[in-house]
Amino acid sequence: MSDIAAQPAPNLLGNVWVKTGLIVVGLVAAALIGARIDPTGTIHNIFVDPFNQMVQAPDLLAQTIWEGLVSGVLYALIALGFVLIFKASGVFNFAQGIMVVFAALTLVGLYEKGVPAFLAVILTLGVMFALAVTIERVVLRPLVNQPDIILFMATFGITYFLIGFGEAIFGGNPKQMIAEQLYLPKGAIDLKILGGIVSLQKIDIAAAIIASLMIAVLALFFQYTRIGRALRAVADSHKAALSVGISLNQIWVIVWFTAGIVALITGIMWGARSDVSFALEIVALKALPVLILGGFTSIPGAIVGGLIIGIGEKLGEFYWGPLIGGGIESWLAYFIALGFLLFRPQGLFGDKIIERI
Amino acid sequence: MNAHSMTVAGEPVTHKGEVLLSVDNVSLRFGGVKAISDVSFDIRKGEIRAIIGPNGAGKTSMLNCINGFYHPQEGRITYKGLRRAKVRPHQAAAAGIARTFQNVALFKGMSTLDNIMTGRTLKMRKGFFWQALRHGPAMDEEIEHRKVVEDIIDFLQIQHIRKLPVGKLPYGLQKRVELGRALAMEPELLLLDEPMAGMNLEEKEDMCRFILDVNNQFGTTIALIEHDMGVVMDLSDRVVVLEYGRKIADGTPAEVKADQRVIDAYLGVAH
Amino acid sequence: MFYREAGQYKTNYAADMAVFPLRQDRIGIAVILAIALVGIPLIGNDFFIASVMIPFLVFSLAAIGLNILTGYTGLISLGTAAFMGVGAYSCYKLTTFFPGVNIIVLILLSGLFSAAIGVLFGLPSLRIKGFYLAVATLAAQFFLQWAFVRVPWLFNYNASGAIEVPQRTLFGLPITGASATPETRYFVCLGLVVVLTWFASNIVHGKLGRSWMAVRDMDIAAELMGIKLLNAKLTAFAVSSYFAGVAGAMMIFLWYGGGEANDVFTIRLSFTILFMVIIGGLGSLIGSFFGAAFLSILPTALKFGLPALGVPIGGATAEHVTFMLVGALIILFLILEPHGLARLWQIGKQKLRTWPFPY
Amino acid sequence: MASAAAGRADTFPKLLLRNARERGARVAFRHKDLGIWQSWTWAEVAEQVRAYAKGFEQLGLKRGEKVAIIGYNRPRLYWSMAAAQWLGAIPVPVYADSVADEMAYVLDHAGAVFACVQDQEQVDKVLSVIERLPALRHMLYDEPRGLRDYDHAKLHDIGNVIEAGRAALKDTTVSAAHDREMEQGASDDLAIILYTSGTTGRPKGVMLTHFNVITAAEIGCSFDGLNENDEIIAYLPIAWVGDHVFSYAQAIIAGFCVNCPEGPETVVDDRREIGTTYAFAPPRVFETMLTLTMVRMEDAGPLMRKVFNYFLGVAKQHGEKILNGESVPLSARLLYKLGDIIIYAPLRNRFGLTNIKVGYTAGEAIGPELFRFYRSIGVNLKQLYGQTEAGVYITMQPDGEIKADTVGKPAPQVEIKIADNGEVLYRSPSIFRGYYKDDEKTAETMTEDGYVRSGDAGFFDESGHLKIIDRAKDVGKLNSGELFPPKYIENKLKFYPNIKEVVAFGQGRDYATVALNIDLTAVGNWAERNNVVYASYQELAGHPQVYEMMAKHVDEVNRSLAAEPMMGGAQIKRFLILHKELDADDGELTRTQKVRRGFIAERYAPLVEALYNGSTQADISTEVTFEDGRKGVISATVKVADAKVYPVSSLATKEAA
Repeated sequence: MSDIAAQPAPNLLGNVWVKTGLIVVGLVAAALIGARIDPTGTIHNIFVDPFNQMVQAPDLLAQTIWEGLVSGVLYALIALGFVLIFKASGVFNFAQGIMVVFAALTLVGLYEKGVPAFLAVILTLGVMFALAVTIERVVLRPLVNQPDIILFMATFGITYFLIGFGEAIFGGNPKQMIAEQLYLPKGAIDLKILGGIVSLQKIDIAAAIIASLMIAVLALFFQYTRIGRALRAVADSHKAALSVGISLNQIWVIVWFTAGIVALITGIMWGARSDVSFALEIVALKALPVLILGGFTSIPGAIVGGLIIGIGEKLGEFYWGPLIGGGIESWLAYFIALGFLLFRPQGLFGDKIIERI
Repeated sequence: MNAHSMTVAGEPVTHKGEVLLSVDNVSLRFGGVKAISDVSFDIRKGEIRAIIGPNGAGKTSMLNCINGFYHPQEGRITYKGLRRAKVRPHQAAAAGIARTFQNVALFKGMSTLDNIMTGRTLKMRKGFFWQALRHGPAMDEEIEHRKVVEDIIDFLQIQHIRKLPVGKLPYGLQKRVELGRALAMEPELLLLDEPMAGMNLEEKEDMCRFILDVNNQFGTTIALIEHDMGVVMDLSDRVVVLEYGRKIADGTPAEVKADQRVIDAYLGVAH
Repeated sequence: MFYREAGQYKTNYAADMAVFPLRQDRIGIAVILAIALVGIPLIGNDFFIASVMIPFLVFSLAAIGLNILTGYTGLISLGTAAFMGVGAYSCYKLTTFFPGVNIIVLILLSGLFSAAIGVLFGLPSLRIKGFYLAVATLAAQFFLQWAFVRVPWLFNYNASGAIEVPQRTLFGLPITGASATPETRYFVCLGLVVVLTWFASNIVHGKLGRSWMAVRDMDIAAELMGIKLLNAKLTAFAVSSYFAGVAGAMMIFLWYGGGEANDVFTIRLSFTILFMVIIGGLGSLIGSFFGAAFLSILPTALKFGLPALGVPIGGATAEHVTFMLVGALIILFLILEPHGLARLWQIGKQKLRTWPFPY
Repeated sequence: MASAAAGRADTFPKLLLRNARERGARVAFRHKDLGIWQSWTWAEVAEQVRAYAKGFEQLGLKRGEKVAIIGYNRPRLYWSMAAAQWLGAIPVPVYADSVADEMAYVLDHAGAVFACVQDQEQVDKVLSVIERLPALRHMLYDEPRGLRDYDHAKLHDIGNVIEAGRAALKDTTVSAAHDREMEQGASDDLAIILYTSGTTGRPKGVMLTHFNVITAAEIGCSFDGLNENDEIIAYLPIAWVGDHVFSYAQAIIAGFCVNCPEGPETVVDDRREIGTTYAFAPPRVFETMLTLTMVRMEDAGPLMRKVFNYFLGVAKQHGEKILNGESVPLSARLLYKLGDIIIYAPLRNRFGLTNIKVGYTAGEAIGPELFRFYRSIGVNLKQLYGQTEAGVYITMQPDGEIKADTVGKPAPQVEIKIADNGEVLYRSPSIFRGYYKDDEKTAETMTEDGYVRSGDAGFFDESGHLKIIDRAKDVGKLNSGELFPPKYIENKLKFYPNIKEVVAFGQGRDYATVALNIDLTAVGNWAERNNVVYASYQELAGHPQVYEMMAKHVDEVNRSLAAEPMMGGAQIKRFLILHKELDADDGELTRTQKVRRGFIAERYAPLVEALYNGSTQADISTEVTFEDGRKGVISATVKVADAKVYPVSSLATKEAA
């Protein structure tokens, strides 16, 4: 098959340009930094000082890495929702972030209405199922065979609708997650290591464990159940899925419902660490660089990407952030992802992009 | 009037002889798969050179190497006496190599006219400022190139589809528009990848006529891949035959036709 | 049915290549311009002009900018708001440095800065395609948004952290600042939008526009035509960001009149403008206007229209309902006409041209 | 003529120069080429033609020699005619689609020494028969494409010829001599030889002088008030007299603009772009337009269709009267106005007839429904009756006196008389000088008193309008001695959409009868709407309800025949519907879809027998050829029906009253 084949040569000219771009970006960053701090100490402050700090206070480093790890797990969970849907239906589901918020709000809202905590969880799952069915009926089915960008935009529509719907029902105020009622642990474990104290929140440990469990369950589900195999088949070819005896519509419902479950769990975990509010929506956007890094179609990619992004941005914020005024967490993740992307345009675990002629 | 005085002159005026492009010992691999191995041939100025061979013989890959889409791991491609290190497709275009594709690669969202106009891009020089005004020099330039494009439209007899979006045109016409787009570049070397694939007999005849006219009227050198052996024998001056990425024959249509290896390769395929 | 094409023949290429070759279309455009220039200032009250027309014009310009990138060149961007912000802050700095220069000139110049930033963030587009690129543009959005807050030099170290729009005049009339009337601001916006739209139309109908569309439709073939992909993509980023930048400067200086600018250029604004482009129609300038009109007027209409219809609705609820409706309408639109309002317009026009025949 | 002072412009080159003087800056020719309408003013055309003529002269063209013109309508081919006329040579336009053999005959017969052709295709065609054309000295072509490698010793690009002529004319003495050469032309010189494609035998060359053509053209110009503001689209064969008079002679005389379309497939679009004010089209063009309209409207929404049909009804009722300037109630006038805004004007726009001042149809009979449709939506469509030998005009329809079933009154300066056998004879200043190199035929055609035998049979109705019934030689007689015009009867029936083909019998019989073919599409549609079930053409054709329908049509035709003088005897007494469609593959039709009456009478002898022996049905079996070439036999029992015959006198008088 030589008529259709991959482009073998790396994009040399592109690399030159890209590198120039990187240098220019660096220069701009340096200029911004230069505006803030004493120019004489810049190089030292960027390239030497942070590493000095790391070595001198390993406990702080460990603490930072742990925090990065935990937020990385949560990023990974959101990204997982994206990947599930993208793999099975090719839809880039922008609404995954808002589904997290919506699930958490529903849970809390139901509890506030007097529903017992665990019943509320079950009812929320019901709501997420209803949501999946509705989306399949109202949005996906009429838009079948449309270009990707149209489906992408449709998920924007879902996002807007859910924001309005959620706020109209539950109000816009931040709410407290019912962590205790769900028997999630509170408090912290203080580890005396590396010449200092590293404090691990129990909820974080729980989050990490639950996330790992869920990933394991999902893996088993995909590997050993009929539906799971069908889902994997549909990622390869729609016809193959049909031959397993499951309609495309059913698969969509299942996938969106699965993504809903993931969203609920993510919502609980995240909500337990901070408030349940629509601010989470912006945090959910963090899953996007994770996706870039891990590739849109890879579950391990989502996990590894999540961890890299989580740890990377915490380290960056803690050690370099203060140099340029702090708050760099909001964009650092994207730059990390962008950096990776320049060398692997298809992501760390993504399918290789093949140029055809 | 004497009956012979107005008949067609026997042989058209040609400058065949000078080598325009030579391919020397070229090999191309994709990972471990060898698409082309150690192929050499040349294309002479003004000739119609056919590249034939069974499916998967590496014909399209060869064209892709010539216009810089692929870069062979071994061997040399010399164009107009210049050996080219890794050439990008747009550089090949600037050097006068145009190309059509096996599966029509038109700009689907644009009209026939605009598609062919894109072929003129390299020849248009007016800057951004004048383009933004679309008056004065930029408009003059647009008009100047429009005239060239209209000549091509006239030549290919596609006046009636001038302003229609190409996406909805019948396949045969799309192929013609694609040829027009390539011609708009006023190429010295025109690479045609199966220009007659999927056409009915009448469309094929038209396309043959266009190819001959292009070669004859503009003196354009043409390298073409084609499956229809009848067409190849009629059109081409010389034929190179590939099989499994190797060259198995090279010569005039008559020579190639008589070659035992070619007969073997085409057994059951030959027309 | 209003089209009488008989007798409209072209004897030269300039006429044949005109953007509006049909007389009836030219008349239509003239009528719309006349309404915008005379009708609206005459009939519209201050509220209508300040809260409906000016936002519409600003959004239209931003949508044209994004449409050049997404609709014409096929590159998705989620960073439009940030590029608008660059325009706004550049304009602010320029007014500080060159207080004597006319504000309109400065607004137009400020677009150049966002064009430069746009090119910078456009560089990855050569390697990255599709959704990956969309996410990459988020880097621009969040980085720039952060910079607007964290680099006090940008807002002249104001305690409020906001842009303070100074009063500037044109022919003695105040056009920016507190004393500028909605009408004067409207006229300035209208002038800028008309001129820039004309430029955009010229560009997309010329060599550059064709190169962009070629890259969008089939980038490999475009390259083999001699189009340099990087050049085409970067010019698209530059022109797109220029339009966004000017729109951003207009937004702050001619619409908001200053204030908490760093809250304005958020990711949500980027999304809104992307919606405008999609709903309006990818690859259509007129669609950008339709999209902007639809999405900028809809919330206002809901907010003020529903109570007027007797639907009791509070301020907060109104906002929620607006969100839901916008979301639902987006989905509805995508289902009914994925090619946007521009396609509907085109179909309508075609219908009128072939009237009474259906095709 | 306005230029009487400068000596009467009595030849086309002189008229051309007059136009260059009087309206030099007005556009004379347009040609859609390379995407736009390339234009030439009268001054430019005159200059081109003058240089072209010089170029001709340099190539050795002499007064009185013949120049063949072959190709589609192109400005430079029209200029070739003018340039030849400049030197006193005679242009001979040839049908571009004629096969090489036909072309060879015409070129050889005319003794053409030059051939001006459009493109490679025509060059090749002439070259293929070159050994039969000993007189041909040079060939000139308009489009150089593909001709680069041809031997150019005797082959020239028209552009180069004009260039060479122009260069030679730079010398003032040469230039003056060249103009004197043109001035020598006289109105009695031959202007053109038009070969008519006679139905039988070889084409005959109709010789027309400048005086003939100018007179004919002036008749038309003054009749319809044509002037320099008019626009015409030239798309009919240049060898046809109509095109020569409309697109060449009248354009030069009235000074209006001739627009040459890009190609045959773009005529409709090009006509719309130009918005012609003066148009000519044979009935089939109008028919195709209407059919397309109806087909497209089938796909329109139900509301649109309703509105459309409603307003077409309004137009049918009042449109023609309004166009004719008759009195119509105000309400109807308003309704029509409304219809004009939403239906008629857009329709005219789609047809490209928005600016139409007058349109003509001729050549064959046009269906009254079709004719009225165009008039009712405000298109001033008229019929004319003409012949090459007459320099086209014989009769025309004056404004306000339009009837669908006549071809109008004698054109100005034309005298007409009807011979005893019904043949139409005419005489006018524009009639031809004879057939080229065929005095025998000329003598056959011309009477001693200067009338030309048209070969058509016809009669004047009570209002003085001429009706053409058939070729004179085809009009037969019944045993009663009354006229039996088979084609006339057949056409009357064929105008019904339900009827596809008709064969009339009656020659040497006691009365007239017809055999019909129903139109499967139209009647099939009707059947679907009325729940009539059928499996085949044969079954549908034999259906009693279909017979009823046909009986109604026949009855109507009989009434109309009874109302006409001389035709009443030819009413249809009996008819039948054939069990199979007449087919060219079975030899029943000619390849041009004309019925072969004699052959059919033989083939279906049992049926014809039944038509005359009073039986109500007859068995028939015929051999047929299927589409794939197989042969088979179809047998059937065909019913024969009677039709009512009306008394001639009563109806005729009633109608006249």
